[in-house]
Amino acid sequence: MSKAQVFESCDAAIEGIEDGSTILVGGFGLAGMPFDLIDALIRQGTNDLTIVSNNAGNSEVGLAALLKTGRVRKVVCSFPRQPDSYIFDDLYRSGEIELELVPQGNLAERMRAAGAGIGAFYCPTAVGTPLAEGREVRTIEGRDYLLEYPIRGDYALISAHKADPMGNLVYRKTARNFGPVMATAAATTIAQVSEVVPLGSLDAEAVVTPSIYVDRIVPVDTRRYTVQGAR
Amino acid sequence: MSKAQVFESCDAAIEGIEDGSTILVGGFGLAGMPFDLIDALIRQGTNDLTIVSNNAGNSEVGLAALLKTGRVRKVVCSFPRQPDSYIFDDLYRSGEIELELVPQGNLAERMRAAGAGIGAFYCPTAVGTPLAEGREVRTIEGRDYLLEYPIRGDYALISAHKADPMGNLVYRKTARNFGPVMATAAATTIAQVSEVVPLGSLDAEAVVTPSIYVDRIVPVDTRRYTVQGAR
Amino acid sequence: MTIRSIDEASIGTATVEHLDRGALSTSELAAVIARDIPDGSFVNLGIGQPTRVADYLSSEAGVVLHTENGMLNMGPAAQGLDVDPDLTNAGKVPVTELPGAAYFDQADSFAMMRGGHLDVCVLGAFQVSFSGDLANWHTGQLEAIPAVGGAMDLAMGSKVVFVMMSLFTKTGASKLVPTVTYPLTGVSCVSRVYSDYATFDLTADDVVIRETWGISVSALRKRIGP
Amino acid sequence: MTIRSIDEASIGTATVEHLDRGALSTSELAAVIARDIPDGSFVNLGIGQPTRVADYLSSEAGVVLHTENGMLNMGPAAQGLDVDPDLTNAGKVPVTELPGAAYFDQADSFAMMRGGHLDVCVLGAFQVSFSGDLANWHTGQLEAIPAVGGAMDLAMGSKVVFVMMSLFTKTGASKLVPTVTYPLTGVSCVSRVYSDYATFDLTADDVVIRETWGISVSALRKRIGP
Repeated sequence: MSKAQVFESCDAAIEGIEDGSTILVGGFGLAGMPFDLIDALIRQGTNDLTIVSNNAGNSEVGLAALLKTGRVRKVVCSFPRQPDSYIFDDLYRSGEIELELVPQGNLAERMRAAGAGIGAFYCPTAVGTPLAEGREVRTIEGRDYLLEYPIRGDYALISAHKADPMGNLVYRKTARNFGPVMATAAATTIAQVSEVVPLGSLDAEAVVTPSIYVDRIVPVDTRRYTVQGAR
Repeated sequence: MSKAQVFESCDAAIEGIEDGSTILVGGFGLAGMPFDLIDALIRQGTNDLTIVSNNAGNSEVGLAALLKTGRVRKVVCSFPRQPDSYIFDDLYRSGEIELELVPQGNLAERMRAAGAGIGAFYCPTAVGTPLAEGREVRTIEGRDYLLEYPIRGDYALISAHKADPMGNLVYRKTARNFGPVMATAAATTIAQVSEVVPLGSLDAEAVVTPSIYVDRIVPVDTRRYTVQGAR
Repeated sequence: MTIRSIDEASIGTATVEHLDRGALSTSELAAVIARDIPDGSFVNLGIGQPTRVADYLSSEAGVVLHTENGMLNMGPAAQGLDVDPDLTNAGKVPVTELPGAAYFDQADSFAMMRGGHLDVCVLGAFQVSFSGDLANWHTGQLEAIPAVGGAMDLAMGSKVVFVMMSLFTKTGASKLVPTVTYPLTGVSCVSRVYSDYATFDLTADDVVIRETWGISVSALRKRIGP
Repeated sequence: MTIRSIDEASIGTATVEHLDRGALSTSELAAVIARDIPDGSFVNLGIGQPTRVADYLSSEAGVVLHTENGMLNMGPAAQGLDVDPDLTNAGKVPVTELPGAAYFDQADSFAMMRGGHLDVCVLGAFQVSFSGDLANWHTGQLEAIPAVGGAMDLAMGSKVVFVMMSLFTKTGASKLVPTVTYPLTGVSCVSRVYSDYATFDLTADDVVIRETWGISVSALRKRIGP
């Protein structure tokens, strides 16, 4: 059933992702971005994708490289504009990509709602702003809230630090960011990790993503990037 | 401002709790129950309390001992009836205590909403049951949900395993239960812990309750109980 | 809504009638349920009889047990010096942890349940309706002290809900009923009923008898009605 | 709504006019803000100029910095070999951790912000209205690529929101305005504006000038209007 499978290659790990899928892609800027899974997705050639991610790519690596293929129909994100997000910028200006802009906390909370079986929730963020347009407003104890709906993924592609063979995950520092919540919100969660450690070697008190949320694991050679470039 | 203070006695740690307060009390059965803080609350004599806790006390220790004083007006909980909950049972049958019964997941999620600034949320639990009475129903994508509101505490009394001097907390095994969510949902959170460890000795990746949620800490000699009695 | 045997549905298999023996004991019933839980499933076993299903899950099957008080990969009940008051199951019984366990708080544990991540949960019941309504938390008696715990969350959250119960009350009335008369735990949430006399699939249109013990399909139909 | 100095409110203190000098530099402004953050506060410093406030917080003050990408007790920017691509602030700049730090995911980080647990956040702004409406995420230009990040969450979630900005645009127009003309980030959310020429408390009824640099209260009133 839901037990995690460990794969040897990213190409094998992402098998089955179909045209038209909604894919949650982890990372905040470059920290926690699943570069190797994205590269495999580019090689695979899947088209007409909706990508949910905090940013819309940097330079020409990771998500930016995927956008460059022209196979992404829509991006749902909080902060597409960055100093080196020129690939997204060009696609957006030329009308070749659709953007749904969501405040960062709503992006996270809407995915949490999807993973937690919450049908919708009233959120104070963005009340009275242009991003409130078309949303239901409700006053609760004198404060206004907007009704927000879950964001679900067909797949989540995330990057974690270590996995055990069951699929329990731990992360590193602020690279944790969207991985844990995306893992709960997708039908199939695929995690690239720096290391698969033996069963029992992760501290049960310190597991961040329990195995139930992880379907596929693939160990990769760690590549980490700063905004200044690859390290 | 919000920095945690370390106290030497539970009596000092609970100072200021006033008559009529709503108090969130951690624990699932006896695991994670803040026995020493509750004993101090009994000594203090505060009256007319509303207690939010998963259970309604076992035997004559902890929450049961507090109920026995007659100073609790109302209990909000999911599972008051237990083999050794005779103190609550008698108070309830004689009409001396009010009960708001909340499904366990809703109890947790309503406190999470309070801590997370969510105004209300639509939850599928209890739809079509007697516990849905008086609640707004909404159909979202073909499924019915009930509108649930936050549960806030004036105080949270919780038990954790270790704290550092800033107030970061870690827990032990299933004694974690309601502590982390209650810490987020109360105006003032008071934690009894087995040990206050030096700053920097908790793993930043494994902190469960970050310091921002903890106001007062008091180290106590560990007492743990099973349903069979004190150990 | 009709009660029928598998063969009447013409799906290639027939209802198995075990007429050479009596009804299942609780242990035997637990073993039958364990046999039907797919390898590698994430499973929650309710308080009471359902916890006995764990005794019949082989370690090779790799079934991961969830306990709603905040743990995945729970091990067997703790004995002697292994008893740790900080490590219990949802019935407050001391248990153990297996390698690959993870702990989490109540908000996260019930998010996991409500979000549909558990493959199977096994619950006890006072009554189940033909359409899968479940009653297992309250007898409806006025003097009873109500207690719901995680029952409603489990009933609504799990991908599949199995009920484990004796089929008849002490007075011989069927607990599988056209309409539940006890206060409800959840609506249309039960997929399958495992009882001492028979197992039933509850589908949108029918109650399908899968297997019987110590009673024939026709005799069973008469006792259940309608 | 009026713009007034403190003395007109008769609360025992007077607006301080520093007329022997020019407007504050960005560094001086950062120091002024740091001085006003109470010891032991939990604080989020927005991207851009507000991050410079950290340079003027003494370690004795015990102010704990939150970064919305998932950390409490963030340390200074990382240099040289301390640069770790897995450890950045919300501006994606490599930073360090201090003893007592804690990491958490985005859902938990924004729950912390939205739940009102941060004592102070300091944000940049394009415009602030007399009643505390904030615009800091979008210039409103059609060709601009919109990006909001955590700005709206911070504006609505923090107990107190300080704005740090230059008071006038390049063309000399006041950025503290009767009504914001840029797209809003949040309504009535700013408590105090720190600018190069003056600091202002935004109350329900008035804009109170607390302190000025290189400009008199009366001159300031004329430039801000109405």
